[in-house]
Amino acid sequence: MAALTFPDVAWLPLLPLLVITGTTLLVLVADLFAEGPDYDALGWLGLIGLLLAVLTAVPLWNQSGTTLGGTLVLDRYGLFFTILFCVGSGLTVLLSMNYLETTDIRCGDYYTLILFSTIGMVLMATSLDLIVIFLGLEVMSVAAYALAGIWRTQVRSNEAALKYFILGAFASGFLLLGIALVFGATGETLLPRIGEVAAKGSAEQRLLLSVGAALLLVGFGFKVAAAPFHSWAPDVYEGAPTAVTAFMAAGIKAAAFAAFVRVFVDSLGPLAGDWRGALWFLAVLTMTVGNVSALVQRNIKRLLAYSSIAHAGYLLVGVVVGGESGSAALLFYLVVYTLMTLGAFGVVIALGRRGQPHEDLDDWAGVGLRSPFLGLAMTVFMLSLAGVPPLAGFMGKFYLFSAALEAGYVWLTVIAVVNSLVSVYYYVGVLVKMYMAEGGAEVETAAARPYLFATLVAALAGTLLLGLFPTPWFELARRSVESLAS
Amino acid sequence: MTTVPASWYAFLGVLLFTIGALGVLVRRNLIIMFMAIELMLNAVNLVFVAFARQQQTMDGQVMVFFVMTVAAAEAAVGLAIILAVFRNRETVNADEVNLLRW
Amino acid sequence: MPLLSLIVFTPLLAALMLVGIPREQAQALRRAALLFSLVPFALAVWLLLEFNGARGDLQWTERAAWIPRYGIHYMLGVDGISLFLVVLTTFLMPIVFLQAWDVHKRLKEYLVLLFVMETGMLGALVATDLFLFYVFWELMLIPMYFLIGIWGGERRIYAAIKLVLYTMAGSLLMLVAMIYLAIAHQQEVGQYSFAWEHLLQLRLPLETQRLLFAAFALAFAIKVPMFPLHTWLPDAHTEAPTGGSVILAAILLKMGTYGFLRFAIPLFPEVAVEAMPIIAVLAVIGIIYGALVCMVQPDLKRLVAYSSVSHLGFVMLGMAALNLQGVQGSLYQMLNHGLSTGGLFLAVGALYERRHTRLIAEFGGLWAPLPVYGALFLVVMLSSVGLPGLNGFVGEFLILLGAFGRFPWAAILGTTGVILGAVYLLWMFQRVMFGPVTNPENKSLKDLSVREIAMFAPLVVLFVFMGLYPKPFLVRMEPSVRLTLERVESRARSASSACNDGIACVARGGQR
Amino acid sequence: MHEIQAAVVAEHVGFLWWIPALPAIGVLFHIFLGRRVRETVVSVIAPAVVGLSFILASVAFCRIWSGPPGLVLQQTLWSWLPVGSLNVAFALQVDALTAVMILVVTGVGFLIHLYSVGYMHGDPGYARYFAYLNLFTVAMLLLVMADNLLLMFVGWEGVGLCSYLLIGFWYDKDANASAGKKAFIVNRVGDAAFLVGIFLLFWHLGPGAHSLSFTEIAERARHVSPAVLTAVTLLLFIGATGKSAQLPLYVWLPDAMAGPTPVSALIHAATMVTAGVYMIARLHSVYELAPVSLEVVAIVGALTAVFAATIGLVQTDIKKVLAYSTISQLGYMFLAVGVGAFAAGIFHLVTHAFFKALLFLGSGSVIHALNGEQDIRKMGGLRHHLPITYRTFLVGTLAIAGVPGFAGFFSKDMILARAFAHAPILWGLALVGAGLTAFYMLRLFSLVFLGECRADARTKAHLHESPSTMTVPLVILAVLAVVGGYVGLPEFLAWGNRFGAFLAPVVGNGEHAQHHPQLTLELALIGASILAVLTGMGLAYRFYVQAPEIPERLARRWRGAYRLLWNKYYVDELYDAAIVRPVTQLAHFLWRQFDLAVVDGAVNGAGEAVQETGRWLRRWQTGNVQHYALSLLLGTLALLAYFLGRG
Repeated sequence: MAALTFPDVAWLPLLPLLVITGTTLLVLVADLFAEGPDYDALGWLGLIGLLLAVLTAVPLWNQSGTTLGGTLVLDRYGLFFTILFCVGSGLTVLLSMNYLETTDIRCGDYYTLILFSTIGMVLMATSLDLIVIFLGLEVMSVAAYALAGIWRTQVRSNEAALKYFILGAFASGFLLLGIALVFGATGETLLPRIGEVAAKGSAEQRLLLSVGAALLLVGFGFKVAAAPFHSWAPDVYEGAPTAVTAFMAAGIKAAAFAAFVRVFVDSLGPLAGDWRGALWFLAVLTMTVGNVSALVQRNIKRLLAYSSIAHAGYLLVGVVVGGESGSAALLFYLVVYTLMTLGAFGVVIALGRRGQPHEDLDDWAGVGLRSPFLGLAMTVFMLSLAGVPPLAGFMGKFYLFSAALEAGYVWLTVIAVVNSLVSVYYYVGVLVKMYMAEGGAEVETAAARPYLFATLVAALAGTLLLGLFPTPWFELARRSVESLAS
Repeated sequence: MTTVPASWYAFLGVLLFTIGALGVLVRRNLIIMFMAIELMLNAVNLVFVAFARQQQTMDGQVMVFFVMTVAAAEAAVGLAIILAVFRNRETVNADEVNLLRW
Repeated sequence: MPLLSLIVFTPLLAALMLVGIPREQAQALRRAALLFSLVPFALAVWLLLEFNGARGDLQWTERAAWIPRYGIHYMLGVDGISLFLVVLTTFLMPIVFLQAWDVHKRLKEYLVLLFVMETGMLGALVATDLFLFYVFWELMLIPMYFLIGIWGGERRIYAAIKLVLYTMAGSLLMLVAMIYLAIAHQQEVGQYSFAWEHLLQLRLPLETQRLLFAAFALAFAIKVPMFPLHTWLPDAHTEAPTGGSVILAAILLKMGTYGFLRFAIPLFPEVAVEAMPIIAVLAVIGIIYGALVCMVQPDLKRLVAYSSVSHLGFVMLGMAALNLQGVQGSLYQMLNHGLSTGGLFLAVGALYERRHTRLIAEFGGLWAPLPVYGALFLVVMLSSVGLPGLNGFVGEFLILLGAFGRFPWAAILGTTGVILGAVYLLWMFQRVMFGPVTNPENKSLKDLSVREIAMFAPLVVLFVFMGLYPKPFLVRMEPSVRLTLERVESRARSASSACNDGIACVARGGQR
Repeated sequence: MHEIQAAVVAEHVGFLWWIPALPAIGVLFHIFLGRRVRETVVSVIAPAVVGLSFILASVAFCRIWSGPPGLVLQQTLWSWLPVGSLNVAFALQVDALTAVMILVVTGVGFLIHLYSVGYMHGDPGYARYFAYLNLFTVAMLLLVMADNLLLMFVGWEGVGLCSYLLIGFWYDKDANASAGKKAFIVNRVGDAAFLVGIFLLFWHLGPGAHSLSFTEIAERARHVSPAVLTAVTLLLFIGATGKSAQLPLYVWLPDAMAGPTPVSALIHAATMVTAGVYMIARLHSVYELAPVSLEVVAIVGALTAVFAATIGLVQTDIKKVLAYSTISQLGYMFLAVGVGAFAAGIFHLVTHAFFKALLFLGSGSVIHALNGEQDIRKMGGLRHHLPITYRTFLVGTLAIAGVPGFAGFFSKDMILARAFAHAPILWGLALVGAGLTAFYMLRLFSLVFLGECRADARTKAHLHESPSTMTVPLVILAVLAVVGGYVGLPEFLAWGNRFGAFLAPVVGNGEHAQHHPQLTLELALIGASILAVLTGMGLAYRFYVQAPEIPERLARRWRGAYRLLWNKYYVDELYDAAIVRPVTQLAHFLWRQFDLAVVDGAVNGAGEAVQETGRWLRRWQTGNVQHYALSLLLGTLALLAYFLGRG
């Protein structure tokens, strides 16, 4: 009998993940000792952990390698997303500290769940194995289901969680079946080997593989809220606590795209001929449905949900285009989108008060003039989402559309552009309410909510910075994508 | 003794999956819908096992454990959510949970 | 010395400095704004003095890398085409700030937005990188949106959204075309470039050029606005606050015509030559249609707005001629329209301040209580009519003269616009200023204050000066216009040598 | 004809610009200080600047008079419109033709300024009035002194503007303002054609730079095709019909009488309305190359002369009668230039300026005395109350009627003679016109000054002769209306046609050998015209002094004709129905039915359609989780179908 030797594991690639996991467990344990009703300390703990994770991730930028039998990988792509998720989750935590005061959510689990979800995201972005990706996705999702319903006394929160859960599990089933079929076709769940089969496999294998790919598409499409798999998003975004909605819009979507690109653009790239056309339609459908539906919304969270669907459509353009430029543009856009959307939801939170969520657009009348900072912030976020220069959202669209045009997708670009035009109407509609309508809703001063204020400033600064000086950030995205191709 | 071809199991799996999916669509009771989803996941398990047998690897069998674990976790959260809904709304009928729409 | 950058960004700086002044000190805010706005004007005058009028190419160029991967640079430059528009912009802003004494609601925001808009407008005029141009182009739209939406009239929201959507509809497609150009440059030369001077060298297939030209032309035609894309204008003008209307008419509309001259025509000369007959026809329709619709407007501001459609028709007609007289006239008319229509809006605004209505029927016989106002309004109105001796005539004459060289019938029809222009403006003037004072509210109106006279005075002086001595303007424009036309002509001619007669008529109506 | 013209001798002189600049200074003074100083200051400055201008004009005139034939004084002020091959200068010139014109403009203008000092006394808009009047002088001087077509156009429209402002001077009456507007717009119609004429000319002048100066045009015109020249000259003539109130654009002039009477005298009789005649004389070398155009000019002139005279027969407003008379007399001038008698046309222009200004000022004096009454049916017997006005008006009447010895006789006869030589039918028309003129002028005179006073008692009580600032100009003009004719006698008399000789270097004397009428014929023609004049005057005297019931009887018998004349041939109504109303209706249609409904409707419709789609899409979002699952499943099936379809 062989000696029980500790398996030879390369720890380095796991470092950020381990830091986050450690933090999560720490927060989980600390929760036992924390005393309500104020759980800010837990939030701070989580924030420190996330910061630490970023700090450990940064020095790894020039490293590469795999670990745990090739299921997890250390590459720039993974690091890029790891940092993005940490930033996104960090900002969400920051937002939440002030947000939770306005709700009945009084449990430390909130932060734990966010961190758990972050673990899942990082797994999704750094894994090379379909099953691990699935695991990551489930870790992320299950935590998110719980988060959506964490305001237990709120009927809407319940309903959101329920819908999210039922549909999420339903879609997971398809994703899983897809993985099974891919496994059936290749005998593998490791992405690099699947790629080989996709490139050189027999016709039969490829057929099974492409059916599997279709089902994978459903699974990822659901998570990114692509039409026609988007229908959960408006309801869930509206019903979930606002900070959670922000988290879903920013983090979960990005994570889904991280896996999406790795699986499709990288491994299944050789099959692109099969799935590209389908994605083309999905992209067009998604952005159109998102934008057109958003036109008639009166609830700001629901509006932002549809906006989020529309943006998924733009992001899908990046997947359709693929290649270095398409993927890099997509990554850049994800960063931008995370900032914009977190900022926008931040403003939504800032306008809410205890018992008065102020989610109806009519409650926003005149707010921009009464609270100049919030007005300015929302203006910047809305215009950035609409793609008005020189804000980050515009640069994101610019990179995306340039990539698409260069790859010859002229019509796709034109449709996307027309869609942005439609979107201007409702984004600007928000500003109309804020600045041009008369109303009397009270707004709390920024000083009363320092964390929220800090989040908004950070998102604002990011949105401006990435708009005015996008080059270094885009280079980061490009270098990250480069590491995929290896 | 003739062996049943592995692909038959795979097809059976897919069939069960379909039944599960339809179950989600047609049953109104949230608990039953949830069970239908469980059926879908387990159907996939069957597919995994079938392919594993066909490919002569253990990998597929291992997957099943992962899936079962995940399903268990989902069940825990899912049932908690349904419970919460029932507590607030006193219904487990999917039709009646439509506060959020349009 | 980065003079152009200074001109472009001093207004932004001014905006930031205004933020520091507490909003309670309204008078301080207004004075500071007025004072700050003189800085870019002074710089622009300096630019005017230092400008080398003998050169047709870009001067005072600046260049810095911005997004090198896509060949995007921060590139500025000025030539005879943009020079006077820059001066006009900086010249009008102090007047607009003088007008701001009438603004009481949210004064600080109003002033800040005006400055931001000034940066956008100036930037768009001197940007020589297409991408940068686009950025500034959109930048000036947003403040205008707020100006209309917050300080506007009853239907301000509708008007503001219409303005934004309409403008963006065109400009987004233009953006696609710009990106396409940069990529085409990459495919031809090996590197991306958004630089205007680089893209001028591109030779694309005619079919591609047509589509790209259409995208550019659409964006600019909306901004001009050319018939039938003009309906945003009456709404925007009518609802905008006075200062906004002045800027909208005086400068924003010029961005469309400027865009044609700077981008759409030189970038796609072959297609531009093909398209000019269509442009000419639309321009003539605009002239006559706008004038006719003007005649029956019950609302003063809406009338002036429609008159812009008519006047901008002249500008486009001159440009369509693609000869020196036509294009120079068109450029000159841009300045004229800026001054005279700006003046008309100021005049209407002054009435609105007194009576809070813009309906012509509410007025009548105003000369008696407001003689000084009447005299100034008269001069402004006559300038708009195109009375010889005032500025408007020089532009209209050159335009029609030029247009006659290429499209005689269009010019003849356009000349009827001269008659109609007199009809609607004189009729309006009569209904407002002449006749008995029918409405008792009008009897005791206060005549213009010194400040208000100071708003009009520079305009009137310029009307006369530009009417009697346009030479300093024309000679500085000429080299650049000539250069542009030569480029267009040589490209179009080489294209026409390939196909027999399609475009061959360039030479005939061409430069003289 | 060109051979006869002497070679041009150009001389650059520095003072020319003062001639228009002096009144311009007056304008600025009135604008900026006019309302702050006392009326007296204005009343000194305004005529003074014009008077000084007159002195300078006289100096210029003497230089031409004493200089070699064909002397042209020039002054280029600055380069005005340098664009490519177009290089128009802001340049002034004075040759014999211009010299005559500036003398008339500043001379008659000075008298009328002087007259206005009294006439406008006490008006609240005193300074404004003189600002406009001085401005008019500036524009008119620019018009006649311009060295090129474009600068002339500046003056051309400038006088139109002043006309607009002065007609509507008493702005508080809507009718006045409307009349001013009508004048401006009708003029604009002509001016638009004028502009097109310039464009056409410019593009056919051939290669090289163009200054559009009259010298250049005269030189280059020879190389331009006759068809083009015909078109150009006709277009310019349309401009002239507007400015000079000829058929069919004369309609504004009668309405223009709404302005103060001195304005009617200066602008609508003596100077502005003659601009068209001046323009054709100035461009005679071009017109001579386009005989068809000249023919048209002559015919329009002759027709207008008779047409307007017939309307004048029945008008009852003293100024309207004079207005139609002006139109008619302008017709004579156009007839003259149309038949190539440019000097004769200008001669008539000058004499007409004297006697028509006199008549208008006289009528102004009458109106002044009658407290604003303008209806001649309510006048009569004024000769006792207004002795100076009465006498001077008589001189004017005789002069315009063409009674031998008075100015009008010589100039009109010269035109008749040349018309006969050109085409007897034109002469016939002109002769009829002369008879009519004599008739309606004497009718006017009789009704106003002879017989019994028909004014009401109150007005009668206040009857008074006008102050001396008004009567002095009347006397001076009366003198001119007599002696003015003697500068252009028929060739066979005394010193002959000195006026024609003076102008010959500029416009040619037009005395072609074959056109030179024999003495007997000339005498016969003079006889015929004297006869016509005497008949007209005799009839008028019989109708309105001896047997005042005759006109009414005639009016009853020829009711149709009378109504036609009384309503001025319904031309205004025709224009209203054929042009004004359709255009207004079209405008309404375009705005309401097209712009708002179609163009804007399309825009809003597109937006609405997208919104409607949004509302429709929203209904799919039922809130039922199973529907969502279904859409997910259907999406999956579609995707699978797509993938399998490809595989």
